Amino acid sequence: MNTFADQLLVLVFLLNFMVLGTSRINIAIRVVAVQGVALGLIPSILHDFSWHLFLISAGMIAAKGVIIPTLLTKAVRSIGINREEEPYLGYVPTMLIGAVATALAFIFAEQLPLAPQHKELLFVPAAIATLLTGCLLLITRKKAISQVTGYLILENGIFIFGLLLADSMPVMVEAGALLDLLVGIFVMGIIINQISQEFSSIDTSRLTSLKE
Amino acid sequence: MEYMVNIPIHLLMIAIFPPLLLGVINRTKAFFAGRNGAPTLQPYHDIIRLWQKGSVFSPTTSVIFRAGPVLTIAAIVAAALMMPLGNHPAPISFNGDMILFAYLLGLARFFTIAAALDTGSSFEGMGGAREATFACLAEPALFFSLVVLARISRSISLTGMLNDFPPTIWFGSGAALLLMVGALFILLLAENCRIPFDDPNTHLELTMIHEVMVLDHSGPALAAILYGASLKLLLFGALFIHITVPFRSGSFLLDWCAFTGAMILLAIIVGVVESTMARLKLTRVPQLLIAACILSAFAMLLVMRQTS
Amino acid sequence: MISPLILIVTATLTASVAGLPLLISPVRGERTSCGIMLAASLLGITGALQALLSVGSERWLISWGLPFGPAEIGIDPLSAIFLILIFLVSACCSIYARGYLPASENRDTAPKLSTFFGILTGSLAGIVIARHAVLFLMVWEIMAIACYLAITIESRKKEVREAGLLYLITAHFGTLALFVYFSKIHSLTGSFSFPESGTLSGSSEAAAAIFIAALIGFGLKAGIMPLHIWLPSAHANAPSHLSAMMSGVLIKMGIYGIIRTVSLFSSIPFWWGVTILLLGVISGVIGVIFAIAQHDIKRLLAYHSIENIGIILMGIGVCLMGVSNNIPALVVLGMAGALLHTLNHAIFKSLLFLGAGAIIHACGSREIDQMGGLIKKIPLTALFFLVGAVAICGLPPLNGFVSEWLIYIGLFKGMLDADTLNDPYFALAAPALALIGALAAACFVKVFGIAFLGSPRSDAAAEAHDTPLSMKLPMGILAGFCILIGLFPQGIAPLLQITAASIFPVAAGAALISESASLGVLSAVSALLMILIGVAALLYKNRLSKSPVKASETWGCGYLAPTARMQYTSSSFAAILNSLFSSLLRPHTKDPDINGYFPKNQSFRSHTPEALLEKVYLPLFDNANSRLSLFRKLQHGKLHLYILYIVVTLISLLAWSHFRMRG
Amino acid sequence: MITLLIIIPLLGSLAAWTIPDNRQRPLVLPLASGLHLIIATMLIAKPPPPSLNGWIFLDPLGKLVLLGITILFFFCAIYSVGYLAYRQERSNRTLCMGLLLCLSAMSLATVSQHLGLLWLAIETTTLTMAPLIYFNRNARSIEATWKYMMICSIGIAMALLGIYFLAYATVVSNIKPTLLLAPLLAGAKSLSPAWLNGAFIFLLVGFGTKIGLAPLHTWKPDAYGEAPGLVGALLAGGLVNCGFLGICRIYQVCAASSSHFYLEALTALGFLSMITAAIFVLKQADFKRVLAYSSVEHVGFLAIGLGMGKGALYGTLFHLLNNSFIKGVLFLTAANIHRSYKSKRVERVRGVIERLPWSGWLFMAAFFAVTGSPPFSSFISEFMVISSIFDSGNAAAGIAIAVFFGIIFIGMTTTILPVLSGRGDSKDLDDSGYRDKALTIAPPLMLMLITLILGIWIPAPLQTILSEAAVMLGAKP
Repeated sequence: MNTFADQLLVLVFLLNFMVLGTSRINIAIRVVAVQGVALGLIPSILHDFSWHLFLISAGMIAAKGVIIPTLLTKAVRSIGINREEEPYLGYVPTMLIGAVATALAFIFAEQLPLAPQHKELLFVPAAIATLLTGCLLLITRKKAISQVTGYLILENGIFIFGLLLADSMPVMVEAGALLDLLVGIFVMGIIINQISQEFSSIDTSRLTSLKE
Repeated sequence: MEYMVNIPIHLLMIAIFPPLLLGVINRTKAFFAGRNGAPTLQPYHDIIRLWQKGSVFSPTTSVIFRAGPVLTIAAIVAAALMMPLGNHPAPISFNGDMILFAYLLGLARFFTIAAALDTGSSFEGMGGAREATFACLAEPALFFSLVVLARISRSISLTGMLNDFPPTIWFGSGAALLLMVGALFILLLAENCRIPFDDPNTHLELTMIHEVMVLDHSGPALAAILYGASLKLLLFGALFIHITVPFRSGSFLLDWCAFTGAMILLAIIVGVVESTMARLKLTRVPQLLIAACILSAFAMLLVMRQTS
Repeated sequence: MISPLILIVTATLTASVAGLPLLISPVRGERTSCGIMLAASLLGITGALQALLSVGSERWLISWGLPFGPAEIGIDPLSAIFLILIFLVSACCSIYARGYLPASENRDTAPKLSTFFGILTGSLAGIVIARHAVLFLMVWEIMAIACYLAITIESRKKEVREAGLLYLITAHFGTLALFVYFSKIHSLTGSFSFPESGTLSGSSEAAAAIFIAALIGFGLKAGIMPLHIWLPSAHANAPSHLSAMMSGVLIKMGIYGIIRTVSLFSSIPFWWGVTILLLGVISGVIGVIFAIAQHDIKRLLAYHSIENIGIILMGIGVCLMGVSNNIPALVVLGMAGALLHTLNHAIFKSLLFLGAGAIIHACGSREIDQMGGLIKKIPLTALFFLVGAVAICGLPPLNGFVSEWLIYIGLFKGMLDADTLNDPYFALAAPALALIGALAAACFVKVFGIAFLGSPRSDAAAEAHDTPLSMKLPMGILAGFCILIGLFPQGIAPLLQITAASIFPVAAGAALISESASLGVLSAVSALLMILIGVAALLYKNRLSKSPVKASETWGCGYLAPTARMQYTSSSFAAILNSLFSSLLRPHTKDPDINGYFPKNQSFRSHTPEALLEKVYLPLFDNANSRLSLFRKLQHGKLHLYILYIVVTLISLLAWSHFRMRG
Repeated sequence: MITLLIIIPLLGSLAAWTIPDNRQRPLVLPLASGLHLIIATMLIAKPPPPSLNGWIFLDPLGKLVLLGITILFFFCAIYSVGYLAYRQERSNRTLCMGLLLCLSAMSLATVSQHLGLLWLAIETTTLTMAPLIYFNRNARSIEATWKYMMICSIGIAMALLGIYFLAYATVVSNIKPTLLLAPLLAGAKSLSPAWLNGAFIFLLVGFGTKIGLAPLHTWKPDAYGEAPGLVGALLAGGLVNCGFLGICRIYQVCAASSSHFYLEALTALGFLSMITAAIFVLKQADFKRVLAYSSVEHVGFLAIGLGMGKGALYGTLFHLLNNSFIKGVLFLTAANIHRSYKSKRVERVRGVIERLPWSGWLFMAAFFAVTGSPPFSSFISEFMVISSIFDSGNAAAGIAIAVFFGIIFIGMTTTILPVLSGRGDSKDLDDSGYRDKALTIAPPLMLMLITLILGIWIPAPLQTILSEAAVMLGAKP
């Protein structure tokens, strides 16, 4: 079973690169949705069935696979922008940096002692790499929605790490995290809406009037 | 006994002797100029005549103008009581009297300048400004010299420093003393407004220092000023003489005579300097005074090194 | 008999609230406020004298709600001397305020000012009785703030605001240095209470740190060069009686702090004394040189404060060098000179500032060159100002001479008695003091001559009106003290002796000051001088009454149409000295441009700014600021880079922790 | 009781939602927060035993933070009645609801002994504040809100990862997996140092973002500058304390372990914050942004205080309390000034003391307080920290702090004092006609009085709380 989980994690790695490489916001949103679903599956693969794991999986798939992508797609449609034009950093360099970040994640994970049952798994590097990918998106993209997808990926990274604790920690924290994530995205969505009304654009590079 | 006689003589010297110095200087200058010149006792005549004359006061002036000469003369006389003359202790002598001496002269200067400013004349203001400025530069030179003297004599009163000034010191620290004597001579000329600093006989107000300050004084006030100036010359002369002529005969009367003679000699030297030198350009005056400071400061350093 | 500390604490608290009646009722409260202040001052001076005469020191523990251990207040001779000057000057100033800033005409400012003034007085007294670091810092900073608020009472004027700002900033830096100072003492003793005097060893590194922190913290308040930058503009722009209070008392708190600091130590290293002596020489000489160049009467007086602080420091320096050389006579002379000069300066400088206020009140300008001939309009003020001027120049027979005299004697004695290693410092300091004296005399003859003598240079000066009695009275009192101390210095000498001995026990073995400094003879010579003056005056008067007296225009050297504007001005009076020191003063001048046979109207203008501030501190600050503006670009408003900052912080912290765990 | 502490604001927010009238709605705020204040005081006086398996307990550290929050919120609530009376042009429903929700979440943060719960509460405060910053509905405020939202969300995500790390440290170290404070402290010595350090770093960055440690502070000037004054006061005086509580919790765990890295990291970020504040506060042209940088400064100072540990902790915690009250006064009065002059640019505001004497004098007093001048309480706390830094032998650090305080003082005086003095009635200044009113002056005045009283007398119970809390962080009892 562990190998299957690892394969899913490899998929997560690949999806990270896809998001970094795509210029279309719709695709990015879908990729993130797929990543969410993949991650939602992992707990039930890894552990024996229990209600709280089931709840986590269901919640994750519902939130990340369905609700949030729908919300974001709606937003994209209503604003009518689908392309991330001229990001701060080009797609190729971003992917290269992403590769470096992934390598770094592996090195980082090597440094940390793991519990015996997790020794063989890719969880830690996957978590860190996904986290860094999220950060990279946040740093390089201009469109507010792209940044939200970046934030989602960052959250995914953290969720991956949370999976290591899935059987030892009560459900409340994860559930809370999901809830907050949902509300957070919701609030961000509202703000994006306001930005597009105020500036008739969701290009955040315009939001630089407050400085020094 | 000696003390009882010395004090009256000291007072008498203060009261009578000073104008003679002016007379001697003028005689010397006349001699060099190939003139007959005024009699040596002319300053006495001048002072007496002026004392009897009436006064003219400008309506601009206030009480300060009248108080100026009074305070000036009082301060100089008080200072004179602390300066030993003729190798005899001064009537008033105590630790630190040299400081009081210098500051009394400062007080005199303060009121002379104040009186000058009281007239509202731009010339007298100018004179006052110069006097004040040059005094600032002269004062450190005087104090450096006092430090040297204090150090040599290990005493901090004028009498202790100057009286019984041992001639042997000239052998021990001659270089330092020579520098100091040079500084003191410059001071003597500067403080008493002699050439090359100031020309007491000039008639061009723009170039004057001391004389221009007293332009408006007349009658008795002018007499007092004239007398005060000559007394100041005596005091600085005494300071100078005690160091340069550090001999003592043992008989106090002889000492007094020797002192008087030395003073007259000094007056002649001043007269010679006045006759042979030209007045300095005004802008050069500070430089010469600063040179005096440096000379005396060097003297001080030499003495310090020697005694340490 | 009531304990002196009770009297003093009562006086302090009373003074703090003295301004309230005026704040509550702007018209009727004036008399009450002034009365309360006078009562407080009387109480305070009584208490201080009692403490001085009974030679006891007293300390009280007060439990309070702060976790620093119980607060402590106390009184000893040193505090008592400072209390006397605080209450003396504040009493005079509060009388003066009634004439200078009557509440009936200044409904906005007078009540506030008198409130802050009361708090200021109270906090000043609090400083000298505080014996606990936190209490001390509290009253210290309250003093600074109250003074700031009082300075900026006329905050509509730009230069007042700027002066206040500069003052506040420097005051705060001083307080921060005192944070360091008290923290350092605390780490030595483990207590926030002041240690007993002489209980700390001066030879440790910590002691050096404490000494330096004290020099910075207290030096900023005292206005020691080069920390004096706030002083000229603050003194110039404050209401005159506040300037008097600042110059007379507030900056003395710096001196108090320094003396208190050195009193805590035993085995004081030699370099402390030298440092203070040299700082004194620098402040004295440069302060007075700057003073001469000024033509704003209050700025000029302010620079003289720096000069006099220099003289006081020289006294302290002599004292400390005496301590480290173990020569009791020097310790006593230096400390007595410093303390007496502190007291004297408080008296004559407040007198001069009050006099300057009276001039400003009379002719409405601070520019000396706009004045002239005022002696005929305000004769009594002129007389008092003259007394102050002669006193501040250190000329006999007034009080300024006595204190400089003590320092001189100390310097000369030190030169003769101390280790030969040290004498160059003594020997150099004496001529420096002489230079200071001569420059001060030049400066004050200028001020007095240009402002009061001659003929009026402006219409305002020609139509100057007399000052009310409430302004003359305090000046008269202060002038009286100048003369009294000058003529009878031996009266105050025992008090100084007691104080010096209480600060440094080694001084107890010294001879009486009256003897070692021949104060009795000095007093006799002063009396003789007075007699001589009297005799000369009588003779002269007699002569004048017997000979004809004519009135005629001032001799114009042949020029027949002199005008008042042709008189020498304060700038021209100081011109030669200015040009001598121009490399230091950096004056701004506008030279006339005289061309051709018939040049047009031309004018000459010169202004000497605070050179250290304008040429050193501000350029440094601006330079640093422009370099820092590069860093300000880091807050550029670009969100994605902000996120980058987070990531970078995270990664560097992780890397750091990684290497820490390895290494 | 503790449940009430959280429920009452929630009910209040429900009430705010249901009340239709824009004028009456704000009255809910003082009502709910008054009740909150009473309950909080009772709880602080006599805390109930731990409940919910030990998840909920009001320990001294929590008491301290709760005390600051409830007092500040109460006065802000009173102020809001006066303030919102001027802002009738737009609905204040979101504002009232948001404030009360935030109060509820902040209270939850103070009482939670479970780090996950603590995180949840703090995350909620972040979210509820976002719409409040956006109250003014203009381009600038939306920019500020967006930045606030993005940066704080990332921060809070990092904090979550930190908490996971901490939990995983227990897994790795074979302790019973837990995020409850008591067992964590008991087992701290055996926690894996690598994971513990990692956890600390992520939590420090996460909560550091929240409290605005440089260089994570970038949202602060924008949000503080654009939010209404009363929201600014709560951000600077309430949320900062919650975030700080979060850092204190992990600090407790670290202090119980054998690590030292956490002290160094805190000190480093603290100094960085003070430097940043010193640089940015000079020549700042917007007086609300000055306050934001002042907040960065004080957060930095608090971090240094924590980093110095031991003797400095008492003063640091006291400073935390003082800071929230003083920031309250500063932001509330700054809002009054902003209202009257319709600008917060330094060059457009002059003579506040003439035009708004109460606001002006209060602002001046708070300015002196925030710069550590006696007789205000921040002087006491700053001096405590600095002197204990010297006691611990870190003279260089102490002197550096003093120098930074000095530079920041230059920046603040040159910005703030010119605003206060001068002519208030110049023709070139805008005037909205707003003048001081009792409701907008009394709250800052009361806060100022509290600061003043604490500056000369710290009540014995508060001293007890402070020393107990300091002991929790590792000070000697």
